[in-house]
Amino acid sequence: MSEMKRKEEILVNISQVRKKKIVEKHGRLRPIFCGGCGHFAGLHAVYHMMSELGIENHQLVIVSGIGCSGRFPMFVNCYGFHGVHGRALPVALGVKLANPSLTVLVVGGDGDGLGIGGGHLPHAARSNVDITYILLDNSIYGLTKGQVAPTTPSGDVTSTTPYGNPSRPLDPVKLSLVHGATFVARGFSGRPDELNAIVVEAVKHRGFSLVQVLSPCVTFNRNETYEKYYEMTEPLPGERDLTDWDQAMKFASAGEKIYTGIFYQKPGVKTLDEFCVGVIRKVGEFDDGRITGSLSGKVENGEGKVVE
Amino acid sequence: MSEMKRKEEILVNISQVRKKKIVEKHGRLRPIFCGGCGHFAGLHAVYHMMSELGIENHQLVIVSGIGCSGRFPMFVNCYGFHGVHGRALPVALGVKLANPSLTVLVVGGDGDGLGIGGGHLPHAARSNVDITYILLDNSIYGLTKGQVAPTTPSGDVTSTTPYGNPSRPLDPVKLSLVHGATFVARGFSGRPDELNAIVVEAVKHRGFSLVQVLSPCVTFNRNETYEKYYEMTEPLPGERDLTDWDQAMKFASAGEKIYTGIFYQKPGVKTLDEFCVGVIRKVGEFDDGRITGSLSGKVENGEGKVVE
Amino acid sequence: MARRQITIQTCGGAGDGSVATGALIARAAVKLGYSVLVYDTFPAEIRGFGKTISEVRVSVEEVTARADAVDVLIGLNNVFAIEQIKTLAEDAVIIYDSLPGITVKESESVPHFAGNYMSPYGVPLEHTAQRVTGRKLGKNVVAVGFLAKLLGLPKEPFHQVLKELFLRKGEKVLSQNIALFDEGYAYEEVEYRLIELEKAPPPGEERVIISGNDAMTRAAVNASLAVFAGYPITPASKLMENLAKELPRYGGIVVQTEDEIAAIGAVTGAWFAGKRAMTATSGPGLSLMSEIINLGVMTETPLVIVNAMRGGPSTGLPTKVEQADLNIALWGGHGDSPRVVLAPTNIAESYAVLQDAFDVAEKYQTPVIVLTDKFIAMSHTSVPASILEEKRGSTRLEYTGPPEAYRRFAITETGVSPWVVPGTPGISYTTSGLEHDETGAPGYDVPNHVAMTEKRFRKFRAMLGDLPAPVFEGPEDGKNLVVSWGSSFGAVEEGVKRLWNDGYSIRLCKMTTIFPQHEDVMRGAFERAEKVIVVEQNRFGQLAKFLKGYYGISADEVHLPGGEPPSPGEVTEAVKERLLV
Amino acid sequence: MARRQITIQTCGGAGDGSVATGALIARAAVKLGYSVLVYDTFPAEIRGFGKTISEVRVSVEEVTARADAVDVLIGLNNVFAIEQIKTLAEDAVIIYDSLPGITVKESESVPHFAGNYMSPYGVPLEHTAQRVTGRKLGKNVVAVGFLAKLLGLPKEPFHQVLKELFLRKGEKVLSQNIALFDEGYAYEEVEYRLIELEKAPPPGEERVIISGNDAMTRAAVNASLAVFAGYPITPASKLMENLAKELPRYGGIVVQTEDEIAAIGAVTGAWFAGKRAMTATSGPGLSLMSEIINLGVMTETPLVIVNAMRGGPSTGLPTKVEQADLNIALWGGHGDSPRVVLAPTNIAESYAVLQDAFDVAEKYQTPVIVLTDKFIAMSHTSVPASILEEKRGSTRLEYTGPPEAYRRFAITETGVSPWVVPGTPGISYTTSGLEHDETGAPGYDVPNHVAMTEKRFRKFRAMLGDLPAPVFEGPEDGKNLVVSWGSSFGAVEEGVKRLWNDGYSIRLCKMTTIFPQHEDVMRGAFERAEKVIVVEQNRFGQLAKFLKGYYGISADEVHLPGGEPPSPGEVTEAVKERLLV
Ligand SMILES: Cc1ncc(C[n+]2csc(CCOP(=O)(O)OP(=O)(O)O)c2C)c(N)n1
Ligand SMILES: Cc1ncc(C[n+]2csc(CCOP(=O)(O)OP(=O)(O)O)c2C)c(N)n1
Ligand code: SF4
Ligand code: SF4
Ligand SMILES: [Mg+2]
Ligand SMILES: [Mg+2]
Repeated sequence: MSEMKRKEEILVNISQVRKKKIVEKHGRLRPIFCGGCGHFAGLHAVYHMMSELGIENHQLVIVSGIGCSGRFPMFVNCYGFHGVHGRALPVALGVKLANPSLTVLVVGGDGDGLGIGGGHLPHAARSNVDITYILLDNSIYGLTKGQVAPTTPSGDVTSTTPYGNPSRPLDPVKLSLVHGATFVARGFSGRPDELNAIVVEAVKHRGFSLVQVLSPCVTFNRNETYEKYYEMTEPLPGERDLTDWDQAMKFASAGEKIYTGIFYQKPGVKTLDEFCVGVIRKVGEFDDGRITGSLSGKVENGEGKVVE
Repeated sequence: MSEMKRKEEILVNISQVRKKKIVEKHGRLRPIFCGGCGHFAGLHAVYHMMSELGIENHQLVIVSGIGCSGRFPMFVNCYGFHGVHGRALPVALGVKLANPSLTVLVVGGDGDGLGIGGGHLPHAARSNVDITYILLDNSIYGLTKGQVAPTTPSGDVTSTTPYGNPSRPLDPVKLSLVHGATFVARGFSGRPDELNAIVVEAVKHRGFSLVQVLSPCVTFNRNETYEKYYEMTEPLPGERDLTDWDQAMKFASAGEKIYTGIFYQKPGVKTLDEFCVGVIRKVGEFDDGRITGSLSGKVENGEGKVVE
Repeated sequence: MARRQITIQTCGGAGDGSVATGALIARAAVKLGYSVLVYDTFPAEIRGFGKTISEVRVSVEEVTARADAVDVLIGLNNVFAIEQIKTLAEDAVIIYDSLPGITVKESESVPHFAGNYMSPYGVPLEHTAQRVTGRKLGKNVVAVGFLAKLLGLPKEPFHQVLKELFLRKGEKVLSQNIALFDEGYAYEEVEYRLIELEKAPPPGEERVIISGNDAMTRAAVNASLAVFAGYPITPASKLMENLAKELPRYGGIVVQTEDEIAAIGAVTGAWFAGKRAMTATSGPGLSLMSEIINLGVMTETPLVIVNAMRGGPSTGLPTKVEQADLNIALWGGHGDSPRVVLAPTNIAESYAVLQDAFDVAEKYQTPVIVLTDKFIAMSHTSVPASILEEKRGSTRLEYTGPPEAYRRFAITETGVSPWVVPGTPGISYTTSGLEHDETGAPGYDVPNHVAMTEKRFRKFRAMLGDLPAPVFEGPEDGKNLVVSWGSSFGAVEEGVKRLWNDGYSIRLCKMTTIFPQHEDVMRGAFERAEKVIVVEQNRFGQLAKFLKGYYGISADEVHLPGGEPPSPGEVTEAVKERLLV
Repeated sequence: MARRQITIQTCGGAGDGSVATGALIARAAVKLGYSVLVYDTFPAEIRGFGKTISEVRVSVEEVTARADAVDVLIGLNNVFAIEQIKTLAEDAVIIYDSLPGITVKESESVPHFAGNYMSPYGVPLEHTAQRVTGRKLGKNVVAVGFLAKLLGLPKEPFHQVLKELFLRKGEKVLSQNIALFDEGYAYEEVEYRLIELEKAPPPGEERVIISGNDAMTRAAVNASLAVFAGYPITPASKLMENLAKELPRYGGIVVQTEDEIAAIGAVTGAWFAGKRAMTATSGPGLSLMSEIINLGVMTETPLVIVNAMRGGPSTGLPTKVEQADLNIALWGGHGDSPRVVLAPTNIAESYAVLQDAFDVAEKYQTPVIVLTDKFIAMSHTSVPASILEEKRGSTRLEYTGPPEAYRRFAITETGVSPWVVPGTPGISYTTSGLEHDETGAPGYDVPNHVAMTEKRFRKFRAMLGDLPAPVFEGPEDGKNLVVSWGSSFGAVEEGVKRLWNDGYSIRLCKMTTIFPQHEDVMRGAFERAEKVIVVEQNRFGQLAKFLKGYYGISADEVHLPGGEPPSPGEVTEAVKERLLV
């Protein structure tokens, strides 16, 4: 099937999803992505997830950095924080810790998340803070018009690698497995139904969940196309033990194929927010573990006591 | 064997190494590490490597960040750069690209390398720049007196986790395997001979090499002790195919044991410095691929031509 | 009467070729001996949305500022053209697209919205293109043909530019474009020349059209740059992209790092190893580099950082211009952290200033921040080709004593210590961001810290002779001293010229070197003036506050924030009311 | 004549217990009604090397500065004691360790090095300890016993402090310590009281000894802090460590993040979600936070950042003090990026100032940087327990209109927009670091940017009433106006008092709120004074240059860099020569 046909198919798919009365999930602004941009599918997966899980608009916070993908929260009818490049995860951590009752999503690009922001992913994952990270991976810097990204394959020519990309690409699936994420998945904008389902599961998961979305940039990346991914991707086999880390890593590092689906899911691991609430419950004056900061606080201090 | 005895043994070992006429490798300043600190063994492994490989003092550059481990270059008779916290890898990259004929080491702590500097490791590794990274891992922030580190086990009580560490630790061996490092190893300060041998191999390797050193902090970490590591570590079995990534990952993620030795080594992968020199050789006016920046340069520009 | 300068604006949607139109006009004008300034405005940051505008100022004299208003509008899209009308000169000429046979509702037509004194010309742009090429593409070339005729310019240079552009795409493409142009040129006999351009002096030396990013690309290559490390950001990305291609030809390397911290880290390492290195960024990236720039100050490692300013704070206005990063450039380091801050005022100047940056950084072992902005970095102008040829090389202070006596941070009279680089036999040292003694070993005692701090400050006096001194224009005894910097200086200069004509007594000062200060010169200038007025494009009055603080003087501040380069008219307006007469 | 204040310095190697000695003296002194200031100096950053010094200033009056010189030295290690002699007062008393039966070479003995007017007392410290406890430990308690006798202080309060310290370690440990103290007390009849302390007024209200880090711990808890995110760095780490333990007791959370960028990011997120949050760092960390603090300015997100200054630039002098981070605090953001900068001048003040920071940050939706330094953060002083009790809570400007009319960045007269937090039904918005319109949607046009910039600046006028105004001392018509800030203010105040005694005409100004400026007050003060002198502990003259630039005035700058807190004597010295008489 030609790339154009594929794209049309996606748009039809999307329009069907749209019909599902999720218009009230749309943000005030209309998406400014180029026509055919893979990021549309990510956006619709979030609309879908909201209606599927009955998450009300005001209960959702989407945090993003900078990039085409960074504009995401503006297109969703929820609370959004469009911060600086690469720092969405720490901001989301703060949101979740301050108010664990909110559903917190992070959305961002490959440059945002694995380049400039790459230092934060390991720690968000290993803390198992209960947020969902949707990484819209187009293997290019879209917003700045086509520079090499951390997921760009070796040898690719981009505006800053005119003689080819000297480095080997990073794989967020393998990375987050090693970081200790408790939910790791990959979707593809060209298969919106699968992506929708993955995002629903990711948000349902208690703990840190990562969803890499293969999300072609139709304007600046002529290599990582829908075409290529239709050929190279394959859904993971069903009926697996999702808690088997070794197996997940095996599928993730199977050279020939790019698998999509849920690689790994380990439920029941204490999340950072649960941990914090637990500590408050244990030592706090309030036994309900509310995160508030307290006005009734009285700090112990003996007379004439050197506190330090 | 009691911890004290172990420590004495190490010191004896170290003093034997010292005898090997490597005194001329000592820096102007004498090490300020606490007695028994694991970092001593790392230091001696570098002295040993220099004499073993016949690397002359002026050919070696050691770059470090901040930490007890960060003081390292001052204790070696070579060129050293003791920069800011967490940024040793980028600085080392600059050194190596500017002058590929230098041998470049990075030495730093677990906080320096996996906490604040954790965003740089993936990219140094995947670029395969020809430097050796010795990560002195004591699972604690030594210099600032005992805060939790990225490699601190879950539950450990430290000065900033009085109710226990809520996060799961990172493992630099697994990380760098996934980042695409072409040489990945682990040593232990309590087995200096093995460590010495590993560091020699790491420096000999052309490409990015990572050596994690289990390097107990005897002053601020009462959990990750020599004792513990004598019990838990075990040298990797010999006679393996070092280029087998899957096997390396298997050993690295074998829960019960902490293996030491060389997990993975893939020779012959083009290094970033080779790549750059190659590009210059291909397109440059000089065919020897020297990295100089040129005085004879003349930029093409047609008459009245819009260059941008 | 023929005008000495005319500004032509082209507006259109994505794919209409507004930018190409501007380039075509500019190149032909340069062939005719005119000076040009091309200012492009892009819509949102993502492709395919909104209005793109290209503005070409064509002048008999050198131009470095935008004009007060647009004299000719080429509307490739009529809806956008109507929006632009408010920005035009009262008597502007409007070239818009008319469709023969189709009548547009009067109330929606371009002429309906045009001002009373404007002259709208409907030209069948798209229709002609369709007829000539069978496609809609090329309507902009028709418009340029008509424009040339309107202004009374010969066909020749336009044909030549089309040849340069399209010959490589084949004879057919070229001849079609020539035909498009000629159709436009022939469209209608323009009887009364409503707008006429004075003839330019015959073209003298060879001139090229370049942007600031282009000029700096060439400056860096010709200053022996060996390592460029950077991270993309508007409006600086193009400099890295240019160098990525060019630099390896001259034995240099370009790496895109994972972020700006790594970029400045790699630049630090490369200089430490003895090679010339640089990075380029914009405000957000400069913020991230703060810590390592400061490390450069303490370790006396040269650094060259180009910071192309855009509107702030934070992500701000990524495609707009402001000169508001002076504060962070000067003061963005914790502790007492002096660094060189230079700011060229136009595209041509950016070449020499960047080369000075390399020389001073290396000779005095100090970070140098070069502030440009979106206007300089991404606008284009015509400059003599010869000014892009100067070459520079190492200015390192060599060590000549015996190896064993070498001290990396030896305290000297100038504050500069001889510098031996890694790889040199017989010597070793560790450079540290900790306060250190002469050998580089940590040293925290009071006398050492005081002596080392003084050493680090002393260098900034020693280097003054190597840095561009403030340039003055106008009467030395001018009552008013107007000081300005950055790309808005062009508008300030033009504005002040008008005020001179109006009889005001003004001395004008262009400040390119902002730190260190040419103190004697400036103190003298401040003393002679009765009133000081500092004009700049930011809200804080950043240079003004710095000068006032540095010299303990009082001065009027003129702030021109907003995101667009100020025009000379705005400057006269704002300055006039503060002048002593 | 009995003195109104005495400074006792204890020096020793690792394990000698210098710091514990200082604490013991200080606590007993407080029980006796004295004010104390405890200033500890640590050696290199890693344990076990070099000299540790604890200096206790004991005074009948409130003290906030170090003394000019040390009156009594307790040498727990004689080599170090000899090194310290040069820092002592001419007539100092030295208590050093003598070993009965062992004669030290005359030329290596402490008395040999002591000045002519000094009185060295050899006391068998270690020997006594050995005898009483069977171990060397405890020699410092012997020394304190001797000191108490020397100064004519009663045993009682010392016994009581020992009880508080050691009872939990068991009766035996306690009784040993009491015995050690008593042995020292009884060691030798001191016949002529060489040094005597005036009796303190009877202790009034309850007083506690705390450090700045401690005071801020309590201030934060009592200001309803919900989320602390931080990364360790000297001298701020202790604040995080304290809070890690304390905060959960009051429903708050502490996380150590992977770096300072993540810390300030998490603080941003927590405030965005509507909870009070803060971080604490020092210069290098503040540099890294630049970009996100600036995001807070643009997104109008409150932030509270404590920056405990140390010597710079770069890693600098991590265990020393300087007030040199004012520039980066004020100007460390790119673009026009105003933020609140507060600086308490002493430990007690740091409590209220931090609480103000929370209130102002939340009410005006702005980042607030609170500058302390190593002297404030890590020294200890006695303060009335009652000043640590004040509680603060939400100051958020609520929105009362209909949900559909809500605009997150509504332009108001004060510049402050009503603030609805995530989780509130019926409303949604996205906060962006891009320039935006009232709804939060990106908006780059000139009028919008100008209006929003003005809004962001306007807030800073509105908040002045909620921030500590400058405090003046001395004659309102003083010829000289001395302005100072930060922890060196204590020494400046004491120094100025001496100059008053010498008859100089000085008005003293303490500046705690540095940005925004209480402009009317200050302008008045500058106008009244004939001369302005700004005194501070940095090389640039950072506050001086800021005030000169802000007000367009001239002023003399007094710089006191070096790494150690200045003493009142240094201040009088430096200021005197600049005074108008
Ligand atoms: C600190 C900083 N550096 C650089 C930039 C410029 N910038 C904006 S988006 C971007 C990269 C976008 O790529 P990616 O994250 O992959 O998102 P995409 O546009 O591809 O969705 C860059 C470099 C910035 N805004 N801030
Ligand atoms: C930007 C910055 N943040 C924090 C610090 C303070 N600091 C110095 S060393 C260190 C951590 C040291 O731990 P590690 O890297 O594990 O080294 P170790 O001392 O354990 O060898 C910290 C937080 C700093 N110097 N700079
Ligand atoms: S530039 Fe690429 S990533 Fe950005 S919106 Fe367009 S297609 Fe999508
Ligand atoms: S504090 Fe720990 S890491 Fe640092 S020198 Fe001492 S033992 Fe080593
Ligand atoms: Mg991308
Ligand atoms: Mg460590």
